[in-house]
Amino acid sequence: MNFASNVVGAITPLLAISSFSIPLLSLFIKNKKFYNAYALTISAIALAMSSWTFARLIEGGYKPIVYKFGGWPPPVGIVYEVDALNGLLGLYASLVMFIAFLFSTWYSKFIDDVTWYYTLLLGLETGIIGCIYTGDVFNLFVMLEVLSISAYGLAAFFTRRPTALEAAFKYAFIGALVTTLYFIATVILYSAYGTLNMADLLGKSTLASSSGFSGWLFGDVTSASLAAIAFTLWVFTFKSALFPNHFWVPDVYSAAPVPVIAAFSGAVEITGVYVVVRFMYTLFGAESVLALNGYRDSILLILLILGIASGIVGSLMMILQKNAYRLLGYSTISHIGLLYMVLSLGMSSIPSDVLKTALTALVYHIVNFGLGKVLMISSVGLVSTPTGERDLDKLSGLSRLYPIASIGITMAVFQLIGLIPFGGFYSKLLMYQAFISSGQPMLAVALIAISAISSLGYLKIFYALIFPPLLRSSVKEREGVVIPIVSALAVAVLLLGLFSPAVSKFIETVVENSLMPKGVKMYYESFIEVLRNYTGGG
Amino acid sequence: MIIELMISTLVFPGVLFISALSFFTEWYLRKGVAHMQSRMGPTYVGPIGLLQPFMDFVKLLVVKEETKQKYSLTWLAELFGVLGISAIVSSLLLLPLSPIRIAADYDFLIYIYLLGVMVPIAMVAMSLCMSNPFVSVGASRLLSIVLIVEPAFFTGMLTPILIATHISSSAPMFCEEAYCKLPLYSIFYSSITIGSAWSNPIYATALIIGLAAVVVSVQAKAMLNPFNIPEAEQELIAGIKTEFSGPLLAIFNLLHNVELSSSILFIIYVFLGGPYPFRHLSIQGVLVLMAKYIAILTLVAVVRALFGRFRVEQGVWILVKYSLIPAIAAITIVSLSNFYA
Amino acid sequence: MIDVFTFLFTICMLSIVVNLGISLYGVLYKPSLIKKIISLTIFSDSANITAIIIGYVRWRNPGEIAPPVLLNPNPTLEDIEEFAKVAVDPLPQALVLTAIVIGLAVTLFLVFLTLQIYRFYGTTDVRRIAKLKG
Amino acid sequence: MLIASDPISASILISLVMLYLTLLLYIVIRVLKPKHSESSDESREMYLGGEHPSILSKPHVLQSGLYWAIVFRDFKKAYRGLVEKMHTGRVIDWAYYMTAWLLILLLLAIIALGISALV
Repeated sequence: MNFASNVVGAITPLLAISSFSIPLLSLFIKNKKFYNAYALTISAIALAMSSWTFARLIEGGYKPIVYKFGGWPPPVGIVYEVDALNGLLGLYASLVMFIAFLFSTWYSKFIDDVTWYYTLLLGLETGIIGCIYTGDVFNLFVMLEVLSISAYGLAAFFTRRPTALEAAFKYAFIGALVTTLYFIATVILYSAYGTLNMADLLGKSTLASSSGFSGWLFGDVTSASLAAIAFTLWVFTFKSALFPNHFWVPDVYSAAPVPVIAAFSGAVEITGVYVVVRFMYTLFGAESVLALNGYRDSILLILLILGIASGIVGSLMMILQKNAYRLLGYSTISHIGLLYMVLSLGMSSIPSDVLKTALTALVYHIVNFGLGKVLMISSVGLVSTPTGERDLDKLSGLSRLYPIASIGITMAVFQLIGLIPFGGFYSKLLMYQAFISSGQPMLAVALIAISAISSLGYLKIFYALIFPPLLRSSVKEREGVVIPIVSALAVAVLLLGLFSPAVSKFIETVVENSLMPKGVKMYYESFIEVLRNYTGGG
Repeated sequence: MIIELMISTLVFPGVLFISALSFFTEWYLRKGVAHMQSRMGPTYVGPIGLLQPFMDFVKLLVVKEETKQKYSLTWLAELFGVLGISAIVSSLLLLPLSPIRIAADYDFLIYIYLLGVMVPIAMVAMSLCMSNPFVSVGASRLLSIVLIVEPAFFTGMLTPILIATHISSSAPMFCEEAYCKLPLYSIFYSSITIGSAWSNPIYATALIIGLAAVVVSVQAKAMLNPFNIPEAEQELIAGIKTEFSGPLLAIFNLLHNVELSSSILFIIYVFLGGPYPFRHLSIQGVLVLMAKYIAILTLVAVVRALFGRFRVEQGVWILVKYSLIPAIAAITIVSLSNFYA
Repeated sequence: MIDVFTFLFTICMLSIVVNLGISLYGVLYKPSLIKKIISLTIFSDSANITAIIIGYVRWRNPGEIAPPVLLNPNPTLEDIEEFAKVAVDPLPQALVLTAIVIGLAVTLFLVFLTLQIYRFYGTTDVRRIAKLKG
Repeated sequence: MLIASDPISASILISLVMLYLTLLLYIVIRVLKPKHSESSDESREMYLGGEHPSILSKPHVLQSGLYWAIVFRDFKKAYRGLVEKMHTGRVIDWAYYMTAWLLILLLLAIIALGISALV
């Protein structure tokens, strides 16, 4: 158990140190292959560590693993607390990042300066894993900044392309504003609760009774929680690209390097969704002060409406796009909308078994959507990168040169539309179940409308890349490592569907042990246990 | 059991049955429309031309030569066509008609994804395998219709399923012994309980509205008049069928007809309770089933004969008006009445 | 009657909130990139000041506030207790330090981006930097 | 005979049936198909109502024209709003929507607090 917690604590420092040592190494070593191997090894180690952590978690009956940084006990020092949801998403995110690094070893042929690229990409992974594993609200802010700065840098990686600069500045300006707002939110939380630890906040927000207007914003638990959650939600809906805060996504996608796009849609936006789930279900659950006067319910209702709007706007805009990656950006927005639709079924009027189905659908769809998207981006990247074109019209028919890309795109389209028997269908099936059994059939109608509209957008990629005859003679680049990536992911999305009884049962256990009352209790209890060990068993 | 399943999906209610039904459907539609327009319709093969569609199919499949063009991917088009047909045939396992039945909670979603998503995608992909600008135009027209039809069809079909589930959970007297353990929200459950819902005036209103919406959307899904924009038989050059010839055309026609007849079958079971008020495997039951099938088919034929073709944007808005909005209205009535009951 | 301390504190808080609002407006609605950067620094500084003020634990009796200095080089337990009563909360200061460092990095990055954008677009007016749309 | 189970296993069963049927029918069609589909030069051209394919610059519609009818006819108004009001590419236009969402969140918080102050 102790060793397991040390592994949890070691992942982010390892990533951060190896990221920052690349500029130093670049003084001595100029060989591209070295950096490819170096970054790949580091991310493989991170993947191994996070999967080992998750295996320990299953072994220990999903009892959360707590790591104390510097040996300081929880409310005083920073802790990482990994419960079932954390552990699964950490494993998933490091898997996605590993695939991005693997793809980068092929992609690095087409970029000049590989050292800064890998520095930033490792920094991005540090931020993502840190945000997911952390058990401390302020450490979340620090990790969010690590993530964001790497993300801005990667968005502006092609500094000679005006569109990349424009996208990066739009993202970075609002991003900087948004993270500062989150800083204010943590300060407000600290002023009221006197703690920054998530488990401690969970306990205090559930126990605390409102003391009226004693401290007005500073000191009063209720008003502070309300203000803090308002800011936090705005911040993380920006990070996860929910409807009114989604504008940066297509811009960044249309100009960033291809593996970065995969990392963005597979991991960065999912991190945002994860934090919202953590705040709405663990920190400020149905019994916390946030439920005062139906505030939590009304916020969830608004998230639901925004989720529908996000799905519809994203899929409508997909139809319009000319740039392949911009189209995929809008498809991410539409899927994020679906995730928010199921995420927000935690209103007090909805029975808890429906909520369990909904949250299972959420986690399942995160995995399905992420892997399908990474598959899609790497297949399209294989076709588009050698030509340097991103315009669908100019790419037409090119995937006839690369049969593996055609297979990958086909599988990814089927996965993202949700055809039987691909994984995407089963998570949508769970969503429909949740919507219909919650007594809101109109939500199911909205879901099928979103699916119908977005299938038009996906067919556009299909139509542009696979069907038209190849007219222009074009040089074929060697596929190299992309073949194993695409084939493994294609098999994975099919297996996610064919083994969905087992997968969905497993995810249901994860949800039960993390987001449902039982899991939340476990999250709090392991915090208390660590505290007791420190104070000497009292 | 696996062998039974394999045979059943081939014979009844599998490929052979649904193909035969679809040939009959095509003959009936052609004959009916011709009758209404004072024409002859099919006459040559079989008694009153009954075997004409079948012979057309065989001729295209076996005798006619396939013309290949430089850019086409014929094998892929055939594969997509066959995939569409087998999606429809395997969805028939959800009906009470089938000797081997699959019923599960929410299985109508499987049906919707098989028929509403898989089949249009198969059709579009099939046509896009043939490179031709006119085909692409036809495909995009089909897609813009699918955009509206799919939610409308889903919403319409959801109406009886919600009603059936609500009836059984609120009034157990409808729950006959043998059926009590059956999964809710399933096509099977809806088909055995929906008959009793027609006596309730509120439910009957919702069902009628929903039925109308679904019939209109089936009309559009099957690309019959007035929604034959994507097919554009008369204009020939701007439809999705333009480049098909020989076996490929046969497969496409079969896919199209099978889709129409299986949609009608599902409508009969989900909305009208199949052989209700009689039981399956009784003579009256079979007769009632056939009568209902003919009735719905006649409705489709009448609509087809009455209207001319719409332009694309007209068609889409007509669909919104007469299919999507009524379907949503129906489902709203049901949810409201369930809420206040 | 309201005491002077609370009155001043309220004014201070209000002005910070107003400052936050104005700089938020500046970041989002001012067209010039340079002005946006300036507003952003104002915004993060206001946030930092909020954090510092939180550390002063305002609801303590104002008369007790004295410079938080430990006079005894080898403090006893009582000394530390006495110290804890008058000292400010150190945590928000640590938070602010972190935030300032991060803010520096972000501002530098934004200045670099602005310079590069000016080179390519010849303007720093965001209304004219709109190649990516639709 | 009735197989009642959860929808997930049901759909997996159905997809297996679908796979089996697809393979079977595909083989049947391949066998039934006339073998002698040797094509002449004439048949290798596209069907363009009698025109020669040389009248086309490309043998297919560009993907940007694929949904022309949807974008410029059927949902013209919706797209005009989405493109000209919302996704203009100008940060200032985005800010209206983003601040509106922030204001909604804050307003809700104030209302919730106000109710608790009154009650």
